[in-house]
Amino acid sequence: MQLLLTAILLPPLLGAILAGIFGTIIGRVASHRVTVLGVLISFICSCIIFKNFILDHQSTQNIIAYTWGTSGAFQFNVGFLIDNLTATMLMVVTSVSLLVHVYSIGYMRGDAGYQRFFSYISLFTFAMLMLITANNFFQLFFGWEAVGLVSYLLIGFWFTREPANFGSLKAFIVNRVSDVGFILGIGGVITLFGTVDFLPVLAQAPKVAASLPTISLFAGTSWSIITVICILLFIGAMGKSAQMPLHIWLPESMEGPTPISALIHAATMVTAGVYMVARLSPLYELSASALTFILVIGATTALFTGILGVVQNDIKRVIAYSTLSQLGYMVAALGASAFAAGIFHLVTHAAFKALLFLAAGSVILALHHEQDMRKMGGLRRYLPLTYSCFLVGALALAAIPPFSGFYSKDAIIEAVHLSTIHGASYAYVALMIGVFVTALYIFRAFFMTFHGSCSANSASQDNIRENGWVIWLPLVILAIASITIGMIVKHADALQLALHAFTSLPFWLAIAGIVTAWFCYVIRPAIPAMLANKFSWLYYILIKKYGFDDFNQIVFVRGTRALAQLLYNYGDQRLIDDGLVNGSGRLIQWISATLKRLQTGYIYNYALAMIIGVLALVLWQMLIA
Amino acid sequence: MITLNSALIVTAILFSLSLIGLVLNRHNLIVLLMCVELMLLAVNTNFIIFSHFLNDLAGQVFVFFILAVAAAEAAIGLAILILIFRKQKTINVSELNTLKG
Amino acid sequence: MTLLQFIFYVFSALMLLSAVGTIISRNPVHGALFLVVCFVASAGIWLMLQAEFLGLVLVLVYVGAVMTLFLFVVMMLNLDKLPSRAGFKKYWPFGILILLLLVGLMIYVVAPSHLSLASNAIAIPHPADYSNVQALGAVIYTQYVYAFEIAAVILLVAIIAAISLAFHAFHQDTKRQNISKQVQTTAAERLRLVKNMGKE
Amino acid sequence: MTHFPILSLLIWLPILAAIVVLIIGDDAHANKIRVLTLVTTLLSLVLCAVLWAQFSLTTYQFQFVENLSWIPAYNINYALGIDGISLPMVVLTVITTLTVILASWHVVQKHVAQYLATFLLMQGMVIGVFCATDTILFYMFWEAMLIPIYINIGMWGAERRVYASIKFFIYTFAGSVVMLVAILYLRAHAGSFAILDFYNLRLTQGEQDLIFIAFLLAFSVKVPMWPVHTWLPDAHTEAPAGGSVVLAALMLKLGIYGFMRFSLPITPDASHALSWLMIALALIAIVYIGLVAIVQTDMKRLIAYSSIAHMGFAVLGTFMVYLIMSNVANTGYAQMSLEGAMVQMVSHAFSTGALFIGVGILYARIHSRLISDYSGVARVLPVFAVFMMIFSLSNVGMPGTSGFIGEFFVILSAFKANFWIAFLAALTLILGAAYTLWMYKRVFFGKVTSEAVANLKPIEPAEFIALAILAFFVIFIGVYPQPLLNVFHASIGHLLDISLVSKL
Repeated sequence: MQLLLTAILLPPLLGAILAGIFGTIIGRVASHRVTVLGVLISFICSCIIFKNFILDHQSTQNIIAYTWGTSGAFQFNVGFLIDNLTATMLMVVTSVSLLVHVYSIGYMRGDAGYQRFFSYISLFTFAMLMLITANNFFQLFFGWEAVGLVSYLLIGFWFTREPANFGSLKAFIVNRVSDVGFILGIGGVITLFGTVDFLPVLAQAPKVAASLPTISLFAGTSWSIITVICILLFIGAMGKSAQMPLHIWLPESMEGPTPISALIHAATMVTAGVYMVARLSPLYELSASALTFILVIGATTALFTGILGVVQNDIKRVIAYSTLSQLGYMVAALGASAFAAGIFHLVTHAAFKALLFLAAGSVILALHHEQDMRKMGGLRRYLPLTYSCFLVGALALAAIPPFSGFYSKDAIIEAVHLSTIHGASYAYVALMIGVFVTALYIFRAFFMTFHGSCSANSASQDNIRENGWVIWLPLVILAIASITIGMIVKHADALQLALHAFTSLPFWLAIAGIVTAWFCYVIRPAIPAMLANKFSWLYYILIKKYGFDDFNQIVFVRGTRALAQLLYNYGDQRLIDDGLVNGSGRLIQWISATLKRLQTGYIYNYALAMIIGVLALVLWQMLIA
Repeated sequence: MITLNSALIVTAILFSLSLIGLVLNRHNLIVLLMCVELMLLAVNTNFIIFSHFLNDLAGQVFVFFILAVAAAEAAIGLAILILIFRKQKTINVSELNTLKG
Repeated sequence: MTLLQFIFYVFSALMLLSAVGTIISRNPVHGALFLVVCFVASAGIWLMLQAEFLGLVLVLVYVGAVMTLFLFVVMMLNLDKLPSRAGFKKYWPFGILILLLLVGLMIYVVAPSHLSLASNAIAIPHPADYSNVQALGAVIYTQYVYAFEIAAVILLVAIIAAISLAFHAFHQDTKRQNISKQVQTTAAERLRLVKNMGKE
Repeated sequence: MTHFPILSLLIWLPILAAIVVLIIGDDAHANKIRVLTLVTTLLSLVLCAVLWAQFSLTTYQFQFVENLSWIPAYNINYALGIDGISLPMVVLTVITTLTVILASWHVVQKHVAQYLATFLLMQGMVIGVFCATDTILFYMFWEAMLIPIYINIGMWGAERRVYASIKFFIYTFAGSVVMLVAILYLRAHAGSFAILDFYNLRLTQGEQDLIFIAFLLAFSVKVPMWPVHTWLPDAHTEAPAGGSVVLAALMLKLGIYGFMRFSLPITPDASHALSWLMIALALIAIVYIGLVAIVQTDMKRLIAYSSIAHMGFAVLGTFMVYLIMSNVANTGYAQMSLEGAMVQMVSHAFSTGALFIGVGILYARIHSRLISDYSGVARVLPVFAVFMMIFSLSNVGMPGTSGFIGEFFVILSAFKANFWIAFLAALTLILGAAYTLWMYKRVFFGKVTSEAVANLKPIEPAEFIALAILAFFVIFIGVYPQPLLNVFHASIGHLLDISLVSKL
């Protein structure tokens, strides 16, 4: 088992190091071969583990690789915890990563930093695998930060472009903001349970919770520590899985190359938060308020970011907002204690969202890095394969029965519907509207790119054609996956569920969404423009993404800089440097200048001084006597 | 008869006068030296008064020595005065402020 | 008011006025002369206090020696009249204030109650044949002979110091006689024999 | 313990070498001098290896003890000895000096001998400070150490070097004079200058407060803690590359070493009473200085401020011990916070030292420290950019690099002390990322705008080795810190026991 795990973890790391450090030496082809081989090995091993655990129901394994460090009464070690959850996640990560590796051979062909790109994505795979297989909070945090770091490197891959640099720094800092919550959560765990390992923590959780430990954050108020820890950890997850207030970095991260959007911002990194909550589900079960918090956040994100997707004109941004919205769904599922449904949606989402991103990537590649949907149209004739794959992805996303999206999203909606905790009704309504909005924005994008008149000028029209096998093979594999995963998992009552769907509301909402999208963007393309200027204020709010970006830019970025400038100028320069340090220098000079004036040089002044001295002495003597 | 008190009052006034002459003198060093002489005179008179009223000759002996010293002092003071004059070409007090800080 | 007191008051008034005169006078010579008057008046007082020897010594030493020294210096430096007594005028009230303050203090300090004297000590008159000089001489040459020697040495030091400070024999621009060179001449350099004196 | 005087050798070998180098003197055979200096440091490195190998992890007593009577009249003796706290510091000193000599191989051309001599003297004296177990010997080395760094900054620094070096000297000296008073007072009561005698000396609360404040003045300037920190940015911006590395890597550790060696054990009750003040100052240092670092326009000044923030963490770790113990019985958390402080010191030396070497390399080529003068250096010097990325990440506290461990331990134990202390301490994650990576972005990323950046000379082999050594340590400690942590357990445990026991 230990060997199997090292076979999963080490190859991507070695590939990354080889491609990274010796990239220029071993050349482009060798470097991408090394990395793809590395990921392939880990993919095969993950399949073996998947078979052992899911099919042969092997018991959970908890292996400690080596003791990283001991301090005081605590031991931090690098260890691996393998159970069904880890097995599924391993499958998702390694498969998507393998497909993205293959895909980016074609996508990044002309790029200067070719080897560097491959080293980064396999480093990312290693980091994600470390995160998933972690058996304690310390290693989870290590994976957490490493994944954030590599996404920073990848978003800012084309570092000569300013928006890419800005996007990567913003992504990293927002992740760090959420990591503050995460590390405080770990602090809470270690104070309450005295250890960072998952199994002991989860085992003691019920017993400790029974004693209702409280912590008073603000004077007088007393909060249950479990709730505080869960919310803190969830803040960590919010940053990583881009939930409502901390979602601002995901749209900017589209600056990076498309394969990484597929890998990081669809399938793996963003799901880390969902995975963490699922992993700690026994802990979360103990605090109802934390679950309500999660449910509300998830539902709000699902609905409001979905609506934003409708007004985007860049194809990658539409899919980015759709990821935000689907993550909202997963988090809502977690909030409703339906951890299995959340993970199931995670798996299916990984498949069809990666498919959508890669399809968008192949469209962009074909149109020579044109990302604006208004300049696309009628590509159905030129890119038939991408067209069909995109359609499959869109149908899966919109939760149309035979496709996998339906099964997972339907399970979530059911769970939220049955949940009895506070905010469940709000969440249910939000998710229902979300289904309609999802269908609307994805098919809007679908019709704008593939249907209607081809606005690209005629000269470049004829050289739009499908890309090499390296591009379309991953698309086809993902398309098959999007179709079959739902049925495989729900094999028993797949058909029965599909039939039942026709009677349930969400299905009809999805169909309504598709029809409105078809009507507005194919039959009467003028309607969206008319609607936009009729409800111009609503349109303005949506364009401004509810003002989150501007708010963040003005208050946080410019605010901290102004505060820092103020502190530096007045606190450091004026007060301490000039005031105390140089000030004391000037004070001494002033004292000596005044004393100097006493030495007038005239004798009579000195005589006078003497007399006054004598007088004072005599007077003092008199007063004393 | 001369009473002790009145005599002391006279010497006190003499002493204070000379002191003020010393301090407020705005013209030259000569007046300064003269005031010093006056002061010594006042002190001697005091000694004489006390030796007279306490009927003890020690006071007069002491005056005898003070006279010696005073004479020496006056001589050296004038010598210095001449040197200052030769060097600074003036003995006006307000111009002699080379000691200024 | 006995004659003695009257004379005492006259002499002390004379002394104080001449003291003020020396301070105020603009011309240093006037100052010096006022000082002489002051010394003479105080000598008078001393005599009245039966310190005859010292009174005369005072006149001899001070008026004779020190005052002549002053006048000599004033003449040598030919100081002209002083420009103004502005300074003095300006500080006039301030001076009086200090004067009163000083006098008040001294009187308070020297008041008899402090010196454990009877309120108003009365001097014991000496017998007729009492000679101050004899009494003084007996004391000086017995008890204070050591101090007497030192006083003499001080005076000697003063003489040497005054000479070494003020005497600038080797100054370039002053014409001086070089006695030793003058003496070494021969008759030929000095004497010129002229044959027929008185004929031309 | 071998009777072989390894500690004295470690102290006096570099000082002798410095004298020899000064004698050779002129720049004619500069290379001979450089080789000699390198050989000395390599020799010291071998000695350190022997030291580390023979160091027993189980006992907290001083090891490799040497004791010769020096001034018998006052019972002052030349006493040396190291324990878990000072061993890593000694090894750190040798490694930093080695990397500094390598990094400034070709940088300094005039007065090479004197330049290298200052580093050798520094090495000898700093090791002396860490090994001295007699307070007067400690104080002597403590003051002597100022001179070489003062000369180093004063002679080879940038424009305002004289102002900076004088300010630095006076600041440190003023603080340590007060310490001397405290030492003498203690001597009067304890009868001898040995540190151990001071440890078990009964003191009343009033005495302890005064002594603590005296030590606080001396050490807070060295750390530098918040109100007395303004000398550090000036000293760093004006110091030559090598000088500011040594300043950052070694001088800042002395303050906290002093707290651990003197303040905590000798005046436990005063430390307990004033621990709230120290925590407040440390938190101010972390948050306030973190903010101030964001708006710096000069690279060295920014790194200087970041090292103040890191040292604030170490101080927080050291003085949170009492607050933690008031919340929990076992000393596990308190030991973790102290060990976090120790690791933070060690890792800060490597990462900040390396960052300064990097900026020194850029400065040697373009003679400008302003961030705005650089853009797109990554395109021109990719290898250098990778190195600097590793060190920036360690500065930010990225797991897998050494910078993370210290912050991780301190924040975790801080949560036990008080949630809000942990929250404020955790802010450093954001601030650290903000200023370091923003600087990295403006300097390394972006298009190559200025032509000076375009034809930057590639880094030389000597510089490459220096950066490689530091990178190795940063990554190795980050991935596997156990060997380093094992060294601390015994002596930190003992330090904790004696500083938690009241001495009233």
